[in-house]
Amino acid sequence: MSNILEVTNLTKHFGGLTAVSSLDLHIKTGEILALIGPNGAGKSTVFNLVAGVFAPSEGVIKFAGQTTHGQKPWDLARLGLARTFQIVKPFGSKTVLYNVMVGAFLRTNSTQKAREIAEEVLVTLQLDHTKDMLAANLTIADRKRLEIAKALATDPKLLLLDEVMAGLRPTEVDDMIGIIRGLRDRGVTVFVIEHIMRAVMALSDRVVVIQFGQKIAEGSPEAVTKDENVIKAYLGGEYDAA
Amino acid sequence: MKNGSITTILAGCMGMALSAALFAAPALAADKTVKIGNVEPLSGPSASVGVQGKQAREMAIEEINAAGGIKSLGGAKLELVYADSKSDPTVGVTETERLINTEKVNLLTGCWNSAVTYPATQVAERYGIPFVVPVAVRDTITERGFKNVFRIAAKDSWWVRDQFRFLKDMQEETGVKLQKIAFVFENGDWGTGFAEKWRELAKKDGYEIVLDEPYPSTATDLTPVVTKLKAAKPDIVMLVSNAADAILLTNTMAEMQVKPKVVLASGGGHADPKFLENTDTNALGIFDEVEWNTDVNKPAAKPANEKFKKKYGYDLTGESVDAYVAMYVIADALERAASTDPAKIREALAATNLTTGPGMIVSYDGVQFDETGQNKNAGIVIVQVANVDGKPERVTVWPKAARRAGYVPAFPANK
Amino acid sequence: MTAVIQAALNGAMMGAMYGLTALGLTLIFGVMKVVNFAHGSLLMVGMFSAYWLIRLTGIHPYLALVIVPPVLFVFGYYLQDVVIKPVFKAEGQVREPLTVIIVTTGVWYVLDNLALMLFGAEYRTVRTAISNKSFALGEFIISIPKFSGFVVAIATAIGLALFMRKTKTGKALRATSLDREAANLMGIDQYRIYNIAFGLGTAIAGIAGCVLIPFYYVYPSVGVVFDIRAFIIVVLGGLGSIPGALLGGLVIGLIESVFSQFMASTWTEAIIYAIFLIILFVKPSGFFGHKQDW
Amino acid sequence: MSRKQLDRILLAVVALAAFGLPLVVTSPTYLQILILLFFYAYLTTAWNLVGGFAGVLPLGHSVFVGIGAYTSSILTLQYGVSPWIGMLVGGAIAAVIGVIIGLPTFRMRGAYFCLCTIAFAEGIRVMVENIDTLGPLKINGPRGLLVPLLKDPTFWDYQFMSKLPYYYIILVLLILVLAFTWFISRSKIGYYLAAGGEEPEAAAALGINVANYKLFAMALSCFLTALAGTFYAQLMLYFYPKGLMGLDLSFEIAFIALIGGRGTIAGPVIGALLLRPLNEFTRIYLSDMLPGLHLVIFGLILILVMIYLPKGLTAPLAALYDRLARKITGQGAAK
Repeated sequence: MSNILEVTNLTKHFGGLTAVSSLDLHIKTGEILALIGPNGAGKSTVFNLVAGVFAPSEGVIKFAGQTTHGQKPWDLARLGLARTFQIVKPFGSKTVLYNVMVGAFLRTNSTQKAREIAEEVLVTLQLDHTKDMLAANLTIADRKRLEIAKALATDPKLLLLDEVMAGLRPTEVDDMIGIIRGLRDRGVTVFVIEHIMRAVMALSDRVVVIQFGQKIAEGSPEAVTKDENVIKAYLGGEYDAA
Repeated sequence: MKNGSITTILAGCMGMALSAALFAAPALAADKTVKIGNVEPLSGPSASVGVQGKQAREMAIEEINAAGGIKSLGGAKLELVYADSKSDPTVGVTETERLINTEKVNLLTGCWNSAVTYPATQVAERYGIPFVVPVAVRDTITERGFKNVFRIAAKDSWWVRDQFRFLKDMQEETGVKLQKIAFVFENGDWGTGFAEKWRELAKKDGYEIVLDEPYPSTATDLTPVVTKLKAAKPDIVMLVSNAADAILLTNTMAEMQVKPKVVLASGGGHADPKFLENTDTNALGIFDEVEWNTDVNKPAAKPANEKFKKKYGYDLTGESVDAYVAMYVIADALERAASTDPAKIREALAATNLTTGPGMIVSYDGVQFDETGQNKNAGIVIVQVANVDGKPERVTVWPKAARRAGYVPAFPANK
Repeated sequence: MTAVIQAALNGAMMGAMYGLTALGLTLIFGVMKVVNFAHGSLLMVGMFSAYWLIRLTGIHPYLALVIVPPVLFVFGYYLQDVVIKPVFKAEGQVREPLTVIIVTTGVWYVLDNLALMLFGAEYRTVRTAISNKSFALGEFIISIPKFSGFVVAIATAIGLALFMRKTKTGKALRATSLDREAANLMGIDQYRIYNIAFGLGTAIAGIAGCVLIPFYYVYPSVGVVFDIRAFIIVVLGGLGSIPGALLGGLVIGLIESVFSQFMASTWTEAIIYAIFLIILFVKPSGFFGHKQDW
Repeated sequence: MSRKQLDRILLAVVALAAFGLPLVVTSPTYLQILILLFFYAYLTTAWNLVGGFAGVLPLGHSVFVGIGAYTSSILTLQYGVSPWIGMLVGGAIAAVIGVIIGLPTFRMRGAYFCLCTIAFAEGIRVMVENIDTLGPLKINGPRGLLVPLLKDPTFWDYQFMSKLPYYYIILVLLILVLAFTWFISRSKIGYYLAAGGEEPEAAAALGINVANYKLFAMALSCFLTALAGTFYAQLMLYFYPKGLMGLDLSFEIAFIALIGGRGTIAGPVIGALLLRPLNEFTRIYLSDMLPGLHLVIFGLILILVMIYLPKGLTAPLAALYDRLARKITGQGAAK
């Protein structure tokens, strides 16, 4: 299988600060890859670079065989790259169905068709009972799902999920793991940033660990958690924070 | 009326259905009165002038009615109906329509602002209702071939013409030769209109224009203009200003010690009753062109002014005198028309030749309209702010025939 | 050249006072993230307060500076508490609640027209001990009321900046302006801070009223004239920035005064807009604004 | 009877009533008030495309009214072009200028955008006031333009002796712009505008080029606004920069939208229905009692509506209609 995403030598400076430095990364089509690392490691910056929010200072990002340099988020969405936000961003004054239809419109101009797509996606995410509610009135767990539903409605090839488990109760985390697995079964490649290690272990085929914007480990979840560098990074990070 | 109006407002708020019912309600027809609709700025930026005109009208109407009303109509009384234009043309049109259709006025007067007078007179022309314009000086108001528009005041080309006549006369009289001239004017309809004609005449009379400066009438600070004026060193400064900027300009000139030989203003802000109160000695020496002044040489003028001052607490102004006269012109026309039919009133107005009577407190000889509806006798006077009995006062100086006895104009005002 | 320097001196003095009129606006925006369209009306209230105080008691305008601002503070404090707060509460945690902007516009209509009902439309000036006085600086003439206005404006800006840095209330104001939710979590009562910010903004309008009245006139809609200028100044300086307001004011004052020596003063108005827009294209956050504010 | 049927019947009744109103309201005064009411409702609906659906608060729309009025009038006065044609030219120019304004300002957020539109509008107004002639075009500076009153105008002149044609022109324009808005709001463009207005980053991630959609909305809105400018010029036959392009008009448009309900289709109409008569009647009946009282009342209503109905009047009215409709259709089903 080919790589849907290939990142080589990715570097991003903000003023004098280097958030990401010479990062190499790839995701195989159909894979679930997790990106982990301590707070401030540059994970979200990697997402933003891949999704086209920022332009990289150096390096190349190839998505589905195409160099994405200079492409804006909406261009990439059209190519089949969808994402969620760490801090969820629902269209709060609109209904859940409306929210998902916005995503669905990417692949159709017909309102009727968009509604059909959205309703189907809502069923997939077990959100169909909330479809007439205002997005602002959803529970945290449902908001996280809505975030995924909107992204999924754009019919993506690659889905970037930014901490969709954060703030969920253990049972909700289990549900979410199930949902994400289901996505993969639908043929969507998934790239997650996650803090909850239980979810990372359960979900991912492969894990990439970064610290200070640099990759320090890569491999199967089991291998990575035994890696000395990783252990030091996490513990050291905590000491630093304290 | 009070309760009625509140109900109407509530009804208005309730939406179209109720409004529609209300719209259809016929206005009460009034017998034995002639209704005069007046569109005036009663709120908004020109409210103070609007109120002056309103008070002058009221005084005239009281006098006319007390003297027995319109005798040829069986002693019919005149009734004034007011509408507030807010100085806004859109509102002016709506209100003119309302006065004509709902209030069923027999004729109209107004609107002070040229900007409101244009469209309002157009409405009147369409309905064939005579419209007497006391003030609103833009030439074009009577130059559109309208049959129903009559203007009492001089038009702006005449104002400018007389300003230059005054300058010429005074230079001849005193032997002072003035060469350099500066124009400073508000950049509205009125100021730019004057400036256009100033340039023409200044060129014709051989003046050297050293400054030609429009300023926004909402300016918070006129020091830049005054600084420029100071650098240009003109002999004569010609001004067109509204109320607030006239005060600011005069005080700033005093503060910056700018003292041109002659300052000649064009009424408006400089003629406002509040002007002297707010500038005091800083205004001394300023010449101002106005339709009227308290010391004008007419027998009826003095008592009329005293009566007005007693009633409202300030002197009659040019604007208010025109409004006052307009009422007498209307009464005269109605008397001769002996009818409330607009067409007949229009004919009577066109034939006006009013030279006597209590209304004739104007500085000129009488009211007579030319074929465009312009009062062909309309004239103006020029006054100077002078120290009379230790207080700044406006003294008529030109035309020479109208000059206050014993007063020698300070020309130039500053050496 | 003399005229240009004279114009620059005058422009700087007027500019500082424009900055003063914008100071309250920028403070209120900084803390509340609301463009206060009633700001000009508050200035009008300040000017009328100074006018009546001086007119009725004949006190020196410098003395009015001690009396008017505290009164205006109380007025602003309760205006926000009674009228604006309820809308804020209804809008919840929206970052820039538009309904609040509209409420301030309503306040503007009410205040301006109440003044019209009470005082009439006429222009009023009051002669004070310093009106129309000037002193010579070489060949240049410096107006005393404007010069004192200049000094007061700068002193107010410095005073406000110190207040924001040194006092506990000032720090709470700054914390709220940086992050409303975080400030809430730290136990700062958001709405009390809003009351204080609004009160302070109004008090500054009162100061501006006191320095304007010795040489300017007052009428019910006088605020509109200063309002639009103040909007431009705060955007130029960076919404929420105190030095920005002062600098923006100075820039506008200088442009207005110096440019009009070379062109009709009606055009300087257009030039101000043009420069404003150019700066927005180049540096949208203004001189001192933070990037996250736009 | 289904809900859809009920909606349709009601809509037809309202439209019919609007067309039939001049049969009842024969007085040109009230006709004029109604014309202005529709005029404002139209302007606000056009504004709503940007101010409502695209989620920003532009406060300088009067400039586009001015552009419309100036373009068609200059073309008529100097080149004898029918205002009907001039109207479209004015619309096109307004759309272009709207896009030019939008390019830098749509990058900005909230307050900045709001203040920048004010600055743009005031800047353009000041320019117009300072320009007497622009090449061959007579702008006439602050004095504005006077459209001559014709003795026997034809339809082609866009000038009529009676108020009735003006009434029907603005009514048709209003209905068209409402239908257009309805169509937009239910299409992809409407969804995209709303999404971009509410959460621009999230919208971008879903494939929406937010700035482009806003520019598109701005161009449309400005085009439609300018058409009303021509209508105004032909109705009043006189206009000048301060009156037509000033901030008062821009603010009033925004007020009507906010009080009626921003981003809703009925909002502008409901807002105009409340504010316009209120404006006219308070002025007529209160302004000579105490000058300013009517505007105090206006301001108070603004404040009260914002405190108690921050989403505008449409939401509670819609809820009320919903309840009534449910009752009616429910009864229908029972039969």
